[in-house]
Amino acid sequence: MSGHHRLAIATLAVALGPLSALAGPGDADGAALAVACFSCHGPEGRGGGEIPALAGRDAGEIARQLSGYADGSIPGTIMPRLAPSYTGAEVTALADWFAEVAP
Amino acid sequence: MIDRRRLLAGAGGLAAIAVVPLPAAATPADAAAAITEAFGDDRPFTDGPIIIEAPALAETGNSVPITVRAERAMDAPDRITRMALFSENNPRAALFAVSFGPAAAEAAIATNIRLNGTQQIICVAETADGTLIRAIHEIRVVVSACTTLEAQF
Amino acid sequence: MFNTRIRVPETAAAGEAVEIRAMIMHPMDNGFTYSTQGTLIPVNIITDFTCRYLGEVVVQVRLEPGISANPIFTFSLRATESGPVEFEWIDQNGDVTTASADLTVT
Amino acid sequence: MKMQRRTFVASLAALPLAAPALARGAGPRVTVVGAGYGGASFIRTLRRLAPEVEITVIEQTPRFHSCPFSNGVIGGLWDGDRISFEYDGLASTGTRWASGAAVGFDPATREVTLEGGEVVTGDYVLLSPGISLNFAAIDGYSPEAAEAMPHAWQAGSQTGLLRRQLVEMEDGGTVVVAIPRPPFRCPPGPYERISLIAHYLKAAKPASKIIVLDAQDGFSKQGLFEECWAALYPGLIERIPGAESGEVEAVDPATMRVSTAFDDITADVANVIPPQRAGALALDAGLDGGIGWCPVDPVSFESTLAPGVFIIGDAAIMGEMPKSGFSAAQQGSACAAALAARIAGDDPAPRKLINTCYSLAAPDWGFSVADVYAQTADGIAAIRPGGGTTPLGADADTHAAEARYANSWFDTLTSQLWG
Repeated sequence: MSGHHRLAIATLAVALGPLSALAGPGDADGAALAVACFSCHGPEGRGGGEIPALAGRDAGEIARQLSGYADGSIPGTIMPRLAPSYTGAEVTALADWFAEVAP
Repeated sequence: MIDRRRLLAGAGGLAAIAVVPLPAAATPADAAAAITEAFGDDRPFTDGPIIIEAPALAETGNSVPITVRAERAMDAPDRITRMALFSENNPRAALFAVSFGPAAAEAAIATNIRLNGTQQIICVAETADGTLIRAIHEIRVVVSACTTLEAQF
Repeated sequence: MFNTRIRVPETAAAGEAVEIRAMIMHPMDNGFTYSTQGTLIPVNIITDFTCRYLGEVVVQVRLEPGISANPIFTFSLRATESGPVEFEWIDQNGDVTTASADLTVT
Repeated sequence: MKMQRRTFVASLAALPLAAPALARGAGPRVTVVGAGYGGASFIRTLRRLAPEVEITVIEQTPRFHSCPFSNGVIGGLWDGDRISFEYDGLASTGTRWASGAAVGFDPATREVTLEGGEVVTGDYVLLSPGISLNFAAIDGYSPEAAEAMPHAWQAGSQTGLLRRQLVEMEDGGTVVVAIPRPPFRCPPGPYERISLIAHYLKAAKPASKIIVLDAQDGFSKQGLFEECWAALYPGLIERIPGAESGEVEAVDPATMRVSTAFDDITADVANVIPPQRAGALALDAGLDGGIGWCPVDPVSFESTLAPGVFIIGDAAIMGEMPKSGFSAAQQGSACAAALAARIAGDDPAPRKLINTCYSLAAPDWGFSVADVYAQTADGIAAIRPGGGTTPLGADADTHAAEARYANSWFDTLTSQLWG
């Protein structure tokens, strides 16, 4: 794949995020929040080796998983420590953003 | 070798550094009062050859290296006989005081001090002929959460 | 008595400024920390430190709780003739800890 | 401070129209010094958010050598190729790649002088210069002495040198690791290194020992490291902490002597990590304000001393965020977003940043500290409750999982930045 194609795809994916965040509840910016997740979950959340992909997954499923980490009902290694630091609106915005990215 | 006692001390040490409600920190006025208590208030401060060597920035306040030094000969009539160090932001303003006797090669001493955050450190020195010299040094204390250490006071 | 560590050179030339180090293993509890059981640890500090050379004072230090655990002091004495360098620490209860080393002046 | 969503959306909406690379040259000029974790992340993100910007990159090394995962090279878990990356992938994103290292920077004019004499000017400058080593803080230590007593705290030839010395050391040897007072790059890094050297010695040279001369009293992830050392490396590691005068004050490379206030130790291999400060370019330009590390605005990362100059990564004071590659990459993308907002005439919006700092204490024994940080006008602070380290007493499966995640994180992030 050429660099130009890669850029175009990345652009599309990023462009979708804020639009969906606009429609979501609260004032959270899903795109801005999601960038912080790419280091482990891969570019646009498309996955990174052992660390699962988030792109294109059901928004409700992502949100339930994050909420479960936050309240301790879902066990894990890193995520139970990170998830409690996000508000409900931020969790929804993140879930909506990743759900819209093409896997 | 790493012995059990040291291991336990290491692990327990972290737990012991819990969040502690600090008493009211000293203020510049408290430091001034402590200086008056130590040296009286009848003499003005003059500038003089007192040097405070300390890092400009420290990551924890638990142990900050500091050297106070007078660049003046020990056989001069205005040699330094006494130095005291004060904090403007610790629970107690006084840190330590040192007298230099006839066997000292120079009026200089180094130790490690505790600092409750960013603040000015004040050194007051007294000469054999009774004048007071003051020097001030600002130390910035930053605490990185990654070290998992809290300043210990 | 607490454990101490001192560093005094074995020999020095007459007139030389000799660097001296002295440390005492003491927690210097400053009264603001809690034990693992949640109880406040009371103030427990070394209050005085003195170094003498040939019986004369080199430095005499008054310590406050703002001195870090295991207080260490570095300073210098003027070598004149062979003799003992003596160290004395006193804690807040008046208990005394001592150490000494011989300095040979050539 | 208002949200910049409007701008963000506007700039993104313009993207599909701007055929890649075609619109470039019309926008502001941004000079980037340093293409490590911070700089590379900044370039990638800014290219995406503000494609009209003209980016000139100045990088002193021909290849990137990652400090994260360099301890694995030293411990023999993998070879140096794993931490070495070409800049080609980054350069092909439409950046201009200046030739040679930066030797001077004028914050007032934002002019960077290269070693060949060329002067690069920009409307904005991003400095991600990393650290410089304060050799003078240890008597007898110097860049020359580091050829005998490597620091290996800037990855590359020093990493390979320390590895070779360990391989060539005879069984029964003494390895000294000297750790400076903080702040320094990668707070748990020295202890990960000790662990992986112990892993190597235990298998290859079991009569050897490691003496840790530590200026620090407590340290990052201390309980987690000590738990592993007691389980895997009993009797191999002796540590003298700062409170027992573990700080190294002097070295003699001719006799391999390492000295603290009270002890002189003769080493077979001496890894002397000196105290550190911001990268030389930032220091020489006075951007540290005399305190060794650069103060920046916690939201935009703009220097508080020089408008138009942005500083990220290890060189800057980032509040509670540690000096790590992970942090630098997060700061790089947040800084790029802040600059894109600035260029669009908007205020930067505060973000949430993550640091997940993995350590390997053995190939299959990993643990981490993970925190989310809020950017506020007062500084960057970890959000509580939440965050923290792997719990003490975690089982082998947890440690193995964290080791796998550490490997995944490294490969994922490095391929995003330099791939």
